[in-house]
Amino acid sequence: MQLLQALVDGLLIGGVYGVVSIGLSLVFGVMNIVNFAHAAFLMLGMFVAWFAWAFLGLDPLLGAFLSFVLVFAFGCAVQQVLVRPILAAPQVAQIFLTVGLLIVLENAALMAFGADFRSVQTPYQTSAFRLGGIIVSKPYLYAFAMALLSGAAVWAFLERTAVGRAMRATAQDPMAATLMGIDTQRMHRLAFGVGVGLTAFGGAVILPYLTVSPTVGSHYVVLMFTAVVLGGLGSVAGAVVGGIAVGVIQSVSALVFPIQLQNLVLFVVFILVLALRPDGIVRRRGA
Amino acid sequence: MSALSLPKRCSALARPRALLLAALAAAAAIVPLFLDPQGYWVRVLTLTLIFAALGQAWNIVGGLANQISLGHAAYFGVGAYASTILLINFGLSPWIGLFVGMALAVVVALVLSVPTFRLKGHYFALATLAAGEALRVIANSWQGVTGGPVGLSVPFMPDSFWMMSYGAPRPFYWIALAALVLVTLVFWWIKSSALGYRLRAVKENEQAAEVVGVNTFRAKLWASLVSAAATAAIGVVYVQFTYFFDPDAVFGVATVSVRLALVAIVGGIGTVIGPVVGALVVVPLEELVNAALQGQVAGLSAFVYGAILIAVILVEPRGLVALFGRLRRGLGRRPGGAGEAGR
Amino acid sequence: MTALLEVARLSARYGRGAPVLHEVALELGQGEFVTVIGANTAGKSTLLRAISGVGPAVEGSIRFDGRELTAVAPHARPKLGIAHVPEGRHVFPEMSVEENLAIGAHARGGAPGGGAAARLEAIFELFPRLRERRRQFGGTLSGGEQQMLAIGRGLMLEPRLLILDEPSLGLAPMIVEELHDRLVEIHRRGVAILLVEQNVSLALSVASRGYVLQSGSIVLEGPAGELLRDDRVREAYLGI
Amino acid sequence: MSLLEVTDASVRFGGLTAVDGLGFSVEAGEIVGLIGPNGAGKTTTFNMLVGLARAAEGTIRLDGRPLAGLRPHSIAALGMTKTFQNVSLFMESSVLDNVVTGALLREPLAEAKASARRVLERVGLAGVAERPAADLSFPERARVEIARGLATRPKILLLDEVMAALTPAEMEGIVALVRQLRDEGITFVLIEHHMRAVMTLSDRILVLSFGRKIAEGRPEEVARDPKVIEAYLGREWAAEGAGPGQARP
Amino acid sequence: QDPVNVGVVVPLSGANAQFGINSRNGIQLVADEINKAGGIKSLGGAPINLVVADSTSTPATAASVAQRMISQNQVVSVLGAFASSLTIAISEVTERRQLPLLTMSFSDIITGRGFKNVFQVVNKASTIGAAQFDYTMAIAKRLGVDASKVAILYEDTAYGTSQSEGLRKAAKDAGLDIVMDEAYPHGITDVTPLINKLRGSGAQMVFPVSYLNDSLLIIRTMRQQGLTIPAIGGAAGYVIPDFHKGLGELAEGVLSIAPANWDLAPDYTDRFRERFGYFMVHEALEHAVCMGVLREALEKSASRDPQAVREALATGTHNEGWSSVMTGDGVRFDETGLNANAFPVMVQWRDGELRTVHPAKVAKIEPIWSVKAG
Ligand SMILES: Nc1ncnc2c1ncn2[C@@H]1O[C@H](COP(=O)(O)OP(=O)(O)OP(=O)(O)O)[C@@H](O)[C@H]1O
Ligand SMILES: Nc1ncnc2c1ncn2[C@@H]1O[C@H](COP(=O)(O)OP(=O)(O)OP(=O)(O)O)[C@@H](O)[C@H]1O
Ligand SMILES: [Mg+2]
Ligand SMILES: [Mg+2]
Repeated sequence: MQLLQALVDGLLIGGVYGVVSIGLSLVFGVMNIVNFAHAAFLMLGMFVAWFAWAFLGLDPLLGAFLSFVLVFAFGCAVQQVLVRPILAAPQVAQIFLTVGLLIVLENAALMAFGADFRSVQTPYQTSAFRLGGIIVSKPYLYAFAMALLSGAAVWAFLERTAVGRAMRATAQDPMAATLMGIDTQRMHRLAFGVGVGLTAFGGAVILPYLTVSPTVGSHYVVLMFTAVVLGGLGSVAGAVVGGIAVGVIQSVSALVFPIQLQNLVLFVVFILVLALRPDGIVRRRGA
Repeated sequence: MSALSLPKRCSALARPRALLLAALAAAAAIVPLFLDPQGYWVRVLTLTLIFAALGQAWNIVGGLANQISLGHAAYFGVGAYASTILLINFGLSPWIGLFVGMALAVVVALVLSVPTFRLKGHYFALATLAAGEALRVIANSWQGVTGGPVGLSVPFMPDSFWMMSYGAPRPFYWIALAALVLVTLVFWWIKSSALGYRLRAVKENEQAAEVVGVNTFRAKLWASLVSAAATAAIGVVYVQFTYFFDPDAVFGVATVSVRLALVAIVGGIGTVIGPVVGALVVVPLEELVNAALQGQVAGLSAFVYGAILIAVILVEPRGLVALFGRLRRGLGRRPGGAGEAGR
Repeated sequence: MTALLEVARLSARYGRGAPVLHEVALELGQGEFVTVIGANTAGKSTLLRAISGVGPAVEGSIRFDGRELTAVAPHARPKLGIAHVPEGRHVFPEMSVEENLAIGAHARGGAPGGGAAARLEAIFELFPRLRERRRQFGGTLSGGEQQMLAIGRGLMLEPRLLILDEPSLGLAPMIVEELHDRLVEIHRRGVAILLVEQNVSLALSVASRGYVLQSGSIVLEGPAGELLRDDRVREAYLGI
Repeated sequence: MSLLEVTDASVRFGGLTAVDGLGFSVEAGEIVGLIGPNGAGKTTTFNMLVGLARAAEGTIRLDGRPLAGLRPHSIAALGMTKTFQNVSLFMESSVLDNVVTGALLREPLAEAKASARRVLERVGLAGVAERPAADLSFPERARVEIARGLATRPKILLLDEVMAALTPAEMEGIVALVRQLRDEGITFVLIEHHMRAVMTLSDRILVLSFGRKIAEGRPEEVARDPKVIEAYLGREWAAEGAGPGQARP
Repeated sequence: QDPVNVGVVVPLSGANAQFGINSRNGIQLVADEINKAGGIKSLGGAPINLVVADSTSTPATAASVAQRMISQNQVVSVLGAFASSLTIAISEVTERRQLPLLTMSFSDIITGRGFKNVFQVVNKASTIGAAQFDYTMAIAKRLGVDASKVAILYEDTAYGTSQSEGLRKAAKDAGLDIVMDEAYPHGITDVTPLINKLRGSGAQMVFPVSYLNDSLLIIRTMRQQGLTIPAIGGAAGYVIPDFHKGLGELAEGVLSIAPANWDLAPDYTDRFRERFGYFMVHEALEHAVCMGVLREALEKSASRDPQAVREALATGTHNEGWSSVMTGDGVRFDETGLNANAFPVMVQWRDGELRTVHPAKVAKIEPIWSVKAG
């Protein structure tokens, strides 16, 4: 019973980790950069949704779409102005750029929105479904559903559309992609925009049970990286699987170990999994 | 003919460089004599030297083998805790603690090498990040030994070299400078030794390196162990200098791991002088911005600091050392295309 | 004859390096089959890359169908009907053979029109090996299989100008034969071909005209048959 | 005892058997050609020999010593290394440093540098010793591959299509080089699709198809073998008469 | 007259920025009032000049900033830095430079190291933790509520750990059954496992020691699971405006310990509310007290010499103006530098305001025992 409850909880929260990680995975996959600033876009998405709630009365689950659109546009601009010039630079330079970007975005948000911890109030945020003895939190369930929805949408986009295919081609060999008539710069812009937009979407979706402040992203950085790497970099399905793995490990480990150590357990499992499967759980097909 | 002339040219190039570095170190050594020994600038410069040394230690794996470690805080923190715990509980000199810390860091590096060395690129980077975090969690929860989240204070002691304890920052400046010089020499030596060649091979094509006889695992391991030991030793100096630390201050991702990689990267990864240049930018810059924008608007100084970092990278993504190179080339353009003639 | 491709005073260099091409001039008529031969590092690949806009920085003019190509973004050039099979294969390693081929038609709008299936069939006929491996990832193919895939991917565009850089590299003799037969056939259908091939005798036997590139300059040009008989060419490139 | 002995070796990738029950041996001082259609498993065979691909079955012996479970660097130390078909140099290092890395297997740095220069001189690359490998053309890179392999002082060197994209004159150079080296005691196995080169160089030729050995023998024999013509050479090639020095058209 | 420079080192970026800003606001308010009233009289009306800088969240940087102020700005004293780790790092500098540091950080070790130049105007974390428990029991007893099984949850930060120690000890001393005692990682993103455990433990009340995000998560998740036992907060996240804004109705009736509260001296703290638009949160209040105490010391010592100021701080009771706002009628430092007069208070959210309900001698209204269901 306890285990079942823990599994359900882990699955739900993990789905959410998954959705905020898909975007990161996409940026990894297409542009091959470790984006430390990614969590800052999560924060921006949460802010957009918060303002949409406060001033337009929009539920964050709907505001999430607004978050996606706005942060997508912002992400495209950031890519164009900051990331593009260094795409050819060594990878380490990119890590460094994104660290700078993280500092800038966090503090810009601090100056623009203040340091307050903001949260929304929705009718469902403190309620739950009860199935037998199992408690299924409503905000988690809704976030989970939205997460799967967006995950499926991105997957279909990447695997089933010409643009998605062009995006993957760009990731694998930009020179050859150009020879195929693919505008690689546009693909990079798009990938970055969609990547951070999705994370913003994920941020909005979890707002009903969290608070947003300029540094909220920092709590997610390592979890997001863990999810993405566990699943396998660049794979959408991997990000979701990785997210769920993170959620389940966290909640199940709490049954055995002190909760204080939940991330220790997570990291140990993470490193062990990588040792056995150096490319993550979800290996791309055909390899 | 060319086979004979080249090594000579190499050493002819290397000697002035060595002399230059020696001169720089000597100049650096007398700087604090002109500054208030208790003062702010000595402190900032000491931190700069410490981070330069850390960047250099990181450079041994990050720069030479391109194993981008984001978990060096693990070694740093192990050194810091080992020496401080020994000092507090047994009154042991931090110099002894330093060796214990180095030994422990080597053990940690050994343990981590097995699961992480198979990993490539980002996988390696993020696995090491997790490893650093894992140690932070341990330090945080193992309260009986580490003091937990409350942190540890290095006992207040009279000035003594043997106890690595001084009230003023100036002596630490020299200790940090010595550490930097030592690590730089080690880096340089490795870089120009057989191990350096092997690491470069690992960096550029691991599979090919294996096939032509490079034991890639062993090469990486040596680099890691040396880097880990050096990082731990500097960790000891750092906490003796700051007197107080908590798990986040020595095991943090942002405070240590990323920052120290940053130092190497800003300067120019894999170069001898890179981490020094990088530290000279990263550390004092933050202080200068902080001082210039004295807390007027919350977030402003950090914002400007971040913006300058971005600007630096946009101007020269290969690191500032490359920028200097470019400037020099721009001034005295050498005739290009040597070696083309014969074809 | 209005030329399809007209290269004039073309110089090219990589980064800050010395120029690799010096004032090269080259012409290719509508539907013509031209080969460029030259020793290693002569700059053949560089010339081809300059035409499709990937790699070197260029000075001078490249006109395609009367239009100045240097003003056209590299990724827009395939849409004009230029397909380039690059040296070194460059297949997409994490896409299946089928996907690699499909993306070859990207510049046609990516729409899987009626023509696509027929083209795919033709390619599978030319390289039956690819059909067997259609679900395998490009990156795990053998060297020769990758080369086939790269050629097939270029053909998917049904270009007006087909640029091939050492297409026979790594192919088994039997396949090389078939490839060249097919090139002749494609040429007959009106596609212009610009071929760089180290197998000089073979190249000159299928092309109608040839250029000889040496250290970045054109030193000789003429009908293929003449070049094949030219002593300098025979000595330098045919090993006779 | 043969220098290299392979018995019943197989390599599998998932469902695909790339090398299938392969057996052959190579005597010291021989030059053996390895040919076969694209995707026949030639490169995979090399990878298996140097320890990059795991043989699911069978044994490989070098000088009588089984190689099972050894990592590539140990096999290199025992005297066998290879070049890469898709050229895997240390691209940002100079040509010299590439070769030095190989030489370090046998000697300390100072000597390694000297012998690397000698090797470069041999393969005719002394002029580009200081250029980064990335700057070289494809065939030049192949020669650096050879040099790097030679620098490890192998007993047996496996060459994977090093003559691809060479002009006939350049090819002559490599052919001569390989002969010379063989006379100095190095054994070669070479994969090549360039029939003229394989025919002239090889003492013996192995033909692979679908991972299996379908023919083995002296060059003229192999070229006349209907199975080989069917699977690999093509009727046209055969019609023109196979023989050393013969090239189309 | 040359101004008297006073250093203010608080986090103005990072996770604690809000508290840093509040702290700065409190100090600023008092400094402005002093200057308007004619500066430091004994120094010829010298105005106070605040030198404010961002401590960031790194102890070493905070220490550097303090050192800079001492070297470059000749400050007579440093105020700050909210977070205990930052304060401890700064105190290592001020101690060596012999300069008084006034702080409202709770950590026990601030005044536990024998330092001569550090002054803590609030109670130690362990005292606050003990009060969190003792006061609750007193209230429960007064209201006739049964509370024999308790749970302790705390974030594994310096604050959470040290305060929970006091709490735990008090509960043990009282012979109560601690059915759950669990630390959780700072920045936790999901507290469901924690609340699952809590639900299973049968606790009748829970003492969470946490910052805002976790407190909201804890309370919301408890309500989701239909767990309606009261949560008695450990200051920090429970006593800031965002707590009520975030929880709305659910915040009503929530009790929390606090080192001080605005309604103890509304005539002073209303000036803060007027100027900044929100009630004077405790860190603002206590930092204001630091400034007030420093003013008195400057007046008494009539000197800009940090050691003279230190002497003035260390002797006597400071109870003029802002110094009197702290609990215990003025501030008197014992030999370790700890304010010996202070005592914590129990506060409760009532009609959107945070009111003092215990101890009775300072309570503004009667406590109630109420838990709002979600
Ligand atoms: N990406 C590059 N960066 C720098 N230099 C390059 C690059 N590619 C080629 N070069 C240089 O340009 C010159 C011409 O090379 P190119 O590849 O065009 O020759 P090629 O005639 O195609 O030779 P091959 O027959 O070997 O393919 C060579 O000197 C080579 O070193
Ligand atoms: N990692 C892999 N996964 C799946 N199949 C593979 C993998 N590597 C090789 N193959 C397949 O194994 C077969 C043998 O490949 P190999 O590279 O050995 O061929 P080859 O004889 O060297 O061909 P070529 O002459 O074209 O270089 C090929 O059909 C190839 O597609
Ligand atoms: Mg070429
Ligand atoms: Mg092959």
